[in-house]
Amino acid sequence: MMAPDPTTPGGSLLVLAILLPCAGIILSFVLGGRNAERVALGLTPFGFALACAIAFHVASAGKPVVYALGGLAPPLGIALRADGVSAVMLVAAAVILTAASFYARAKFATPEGAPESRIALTFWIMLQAIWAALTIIFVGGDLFNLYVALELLTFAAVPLVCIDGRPETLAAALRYLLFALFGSISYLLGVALFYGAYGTLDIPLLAQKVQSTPIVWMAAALMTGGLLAKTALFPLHLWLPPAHANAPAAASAVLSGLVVKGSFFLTLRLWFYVLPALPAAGAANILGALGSAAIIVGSVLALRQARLKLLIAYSTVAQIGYLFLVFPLAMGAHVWSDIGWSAGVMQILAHAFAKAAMFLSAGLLAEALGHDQIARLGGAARALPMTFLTLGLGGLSLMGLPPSGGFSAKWLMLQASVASGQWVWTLPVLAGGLLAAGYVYRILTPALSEGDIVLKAPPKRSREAIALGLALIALALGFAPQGFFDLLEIGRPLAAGTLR
Amino acid sequence: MIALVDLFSLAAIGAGVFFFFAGTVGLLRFPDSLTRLHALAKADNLGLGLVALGLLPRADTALAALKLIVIWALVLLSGASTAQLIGRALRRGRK
Amino acid sequence: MSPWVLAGLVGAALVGLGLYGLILHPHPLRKLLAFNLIGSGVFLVFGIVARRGAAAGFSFDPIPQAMVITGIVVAFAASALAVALILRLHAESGRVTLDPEAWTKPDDGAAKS
Amino acid sequence: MNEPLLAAAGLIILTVAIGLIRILRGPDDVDRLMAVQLLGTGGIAALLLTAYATGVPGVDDVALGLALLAAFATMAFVNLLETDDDETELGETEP
Amino acid sequence: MSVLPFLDVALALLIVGLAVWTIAARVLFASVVGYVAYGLLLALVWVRLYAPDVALTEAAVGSGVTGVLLITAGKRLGAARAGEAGPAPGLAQKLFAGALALLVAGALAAVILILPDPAPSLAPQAAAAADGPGAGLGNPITAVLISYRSFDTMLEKVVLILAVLGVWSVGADKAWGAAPAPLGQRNPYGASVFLAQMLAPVGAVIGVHIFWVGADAPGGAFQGGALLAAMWMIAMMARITEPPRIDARRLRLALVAGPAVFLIAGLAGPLMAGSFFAFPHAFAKPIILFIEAFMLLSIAVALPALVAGPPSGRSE
Repeated sequence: MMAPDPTTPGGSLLVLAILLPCAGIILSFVLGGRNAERVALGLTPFGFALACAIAFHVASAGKPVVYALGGLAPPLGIALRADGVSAVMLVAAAVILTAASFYARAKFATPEGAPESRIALTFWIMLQAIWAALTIIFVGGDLFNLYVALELLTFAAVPLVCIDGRPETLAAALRYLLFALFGSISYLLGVALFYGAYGTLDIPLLAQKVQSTPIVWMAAALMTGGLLAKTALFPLHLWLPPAHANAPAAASAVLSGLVVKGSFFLTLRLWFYVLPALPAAGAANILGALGSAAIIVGSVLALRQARLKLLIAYSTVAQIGYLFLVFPLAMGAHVWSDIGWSAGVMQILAHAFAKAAMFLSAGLLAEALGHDQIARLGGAARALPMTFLTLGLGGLSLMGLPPSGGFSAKWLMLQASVASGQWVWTLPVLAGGLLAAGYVYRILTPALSEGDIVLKAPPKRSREAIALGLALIALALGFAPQGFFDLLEIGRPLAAGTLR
Repeated sequence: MIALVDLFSLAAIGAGVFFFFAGTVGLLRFPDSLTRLHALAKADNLGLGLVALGLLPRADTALAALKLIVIWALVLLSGASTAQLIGRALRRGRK
Repeated sequence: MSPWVLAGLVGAALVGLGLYGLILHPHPLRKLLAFNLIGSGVFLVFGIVARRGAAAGFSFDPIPQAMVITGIVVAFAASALAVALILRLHAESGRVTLDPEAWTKPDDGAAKS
Repeated sequence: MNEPLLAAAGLIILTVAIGLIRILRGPDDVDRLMAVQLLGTGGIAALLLTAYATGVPGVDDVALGLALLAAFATMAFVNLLETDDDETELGETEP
Repeated sequence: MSVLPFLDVALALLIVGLAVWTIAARVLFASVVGYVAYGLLLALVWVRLYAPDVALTEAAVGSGVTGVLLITAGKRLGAARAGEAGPAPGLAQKLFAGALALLVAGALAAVILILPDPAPSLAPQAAAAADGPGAGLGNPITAVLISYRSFDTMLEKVVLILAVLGVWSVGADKAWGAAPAPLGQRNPYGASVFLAQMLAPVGAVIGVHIFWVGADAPGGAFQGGALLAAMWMIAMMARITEPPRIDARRLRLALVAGPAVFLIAGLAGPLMAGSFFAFPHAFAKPIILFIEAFMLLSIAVALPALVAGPPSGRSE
């Protein structure tokens, strides 16, 4: 009756990687005050080490690392499963969250002897909650477990948006919450249909069973729709810019760089891992078309923003659009779909690092100048050279200029479009690059021009270095070796449940 | 013997249904909030009480019977208290 | 018509009604009510899936029912967070509108980081 | 003997459902709340009747829970009515 | 010909009717009251679906505590002007929303009607596992929640902590650490106090009873905890007790007790039974009841905290 326990060596690392931030949340909440910050910062090296250890295990074993919780094999129990993409995402999330944590100390630190403050406790606990939720999303193997993780992510992200308490941020947080709740409940309805049709929610078991029936299509449509609302794909993008632009810089970096990738990651899981057997070319083309529209609309709106943080937030809307080109470009088992897959993952990573770096820099800039009006940046580049270097390098990756992760991603996308004969997707990729160049120059041109700038306070070097470090990672991704792309293929089903 | 118990149940439950009906009519037809409150408070408590009474002989265990009585008592208590609360509130400020 | 079919149709109707209200109502509390309607519709779908899975001496499949219990508690937590946000927004600004345009002030450039 | 119980349950549900017209009509919030109170009591009665007719285990505990919560909403509501008088205490968190 | 189908149809029509009212009502508060009535009836539907556990949860959480939350919010916002939330939707918007809603509801209904027959079910596996690594519990739902899918349940408790913190974080900076505003008026009516004094002890007994039977019969930590939460809220409404300060160590310990004990038990799994979140068969039942007891506490504290809202500057 019972299936054998599928746990592999190293599997317990997955459980620990999830429980560590959960324990951190509980400890921070009980101890309170300055201890919340201590716990959050103290756990970052361990979280980072666990992510690296999982990645090492996956890479060296050449197959996914699995853990069956409670020793119960699916379908009755819940399994955790880390494959190549999970491993890469875990490490990327660990790096960005660690960077954001140390960057945020300047704003959210509790001085010795000071009483517990609202923003500090909220920030440090929610940051750990985002870490926990993303970890589950990257390694979760059960659709309902992933639903709980999605909710965890929502409850962590919403309070960060309105942490400064101004009415416009409260309105933005409320909008975000309503979109996110709609997204989760729609996802959950799809889960119910999957269970009703096949009696299991385990991803590999479902992949073996699914067939192209109306129930499956309905479930897929509901889950995808919900996830798109959470990922802010055009035309469901309206909540994102105000939410991301109003949060504190460290939170914006995490929200834009990582949190929207969580729901996108589940969209990938759904179509490439649960439903690889479906003839989904039509669905893939719809997603690709929406992505293309997002690239154009997001970029054009970014061009028109007067505030730097809003510009960067609209750029996220555009860059999310690129992610959805992965559906037409990597669907099915073709020679070119490997290229499309690599392109998609590379775009997630490049955007995550570049955007995090840019939001952190924008935060430094706003603190130093007291505003972030683009029109009043004249001369700012000379006053804040390192910050603008970071903005420029991040922008390089957004534009897709070599050498950068963004270049690799877009180059691979072009290759996959050409190789698959889907020429039409080259247009949004190229147009998006040009438009991105437009909005990046809109930031840099006034900044590089002459002008008198009065700094309220020069930014701390260490914080500038953190942002620069993230931008440099976005660049270094452009030099990723072949081994990196091989890692991404571990555990990726090609079609009808066949594992590579 | 069984039939007699059934008859008792039916009579009590039937009466209960009637009181629910009466309460509803009162709630709909009475002219103002205070009189409506009056109809509601009397009728639904008696209605539920009679239903519980009718079910009492059908309870398998003592615990099940006790639950029926507790349910009735709780609703009675709540009904009486809320009626007073609403009544006071109505008298104080028409809202 | 078996009860579960009926419950399933009710669930579908609730999802539709809730979706309509969620899109259309400008008031956030009305949107929240609509969301809760969708939620209970979705839970009903779980309920019929559970009821249909009656087997092996069980009159229901316990797994989907357990998921509904988890879901109800999470939905309540979400409602509480939303209500807190709405009340605070109302207290701070006297308005509850979600329209982003309404919140764009003539920009003084004083950005908070 | 089960059919009459179910019929009684159905009648009670229908009756209190008609009472729900008060929610539509109002005119005051209190009237609306009274309709809900009636629905709650009627719901408990119908629940008990179906429980005894169909024999689903654990239903009397559901009724017990509902009975316990019968006054819950009304109490919260009446509490709020008073805030019109003394805003100072139950106002929002802001001065 | 049985009466039951008519009962079901009447219930279904009523529920849909109330849902329509909730969406269509012009007055905000009328819509809220409609929703509360709707929640009550939903509990009856769950009984008809052979789900007394869910019915109890729906009655206590979905209708009871949510009802109080929404009534409070609705009453406070009720005075606000109708048009302030934004312009009323235009006809095109209405048509679009209506068409989309119809499409989704229709497709969903169609799909539900063609769910496979016989339905897939994990009930046999759950029954088999009850003798194995599972729990030996009479209530399969408790077994699912605390044993087979324990991981979900623990994470859901973490979600509750985040929700409480999220609600608190909406408050003002200077109020941080203080207690939320009282739930009742300054001078509660005698009837309120009397009711709370009578109801709360009885309710506490019933709540613990429902938790205790939950191992073998419908009930459990969720349902019992929700009832206890409601009783605490009633006591707070009558001003018999006040919402605790949010920096109170005891409050925070109670809030995290459930997930913390669950997490520790899960971590101890490899020592006890060879796997995270596994329990040794011989001691499964006592361990599960132990975990559930702390979950009961956390739920009983978290739900009122969520309703009570952010800390208020007034109650220093």
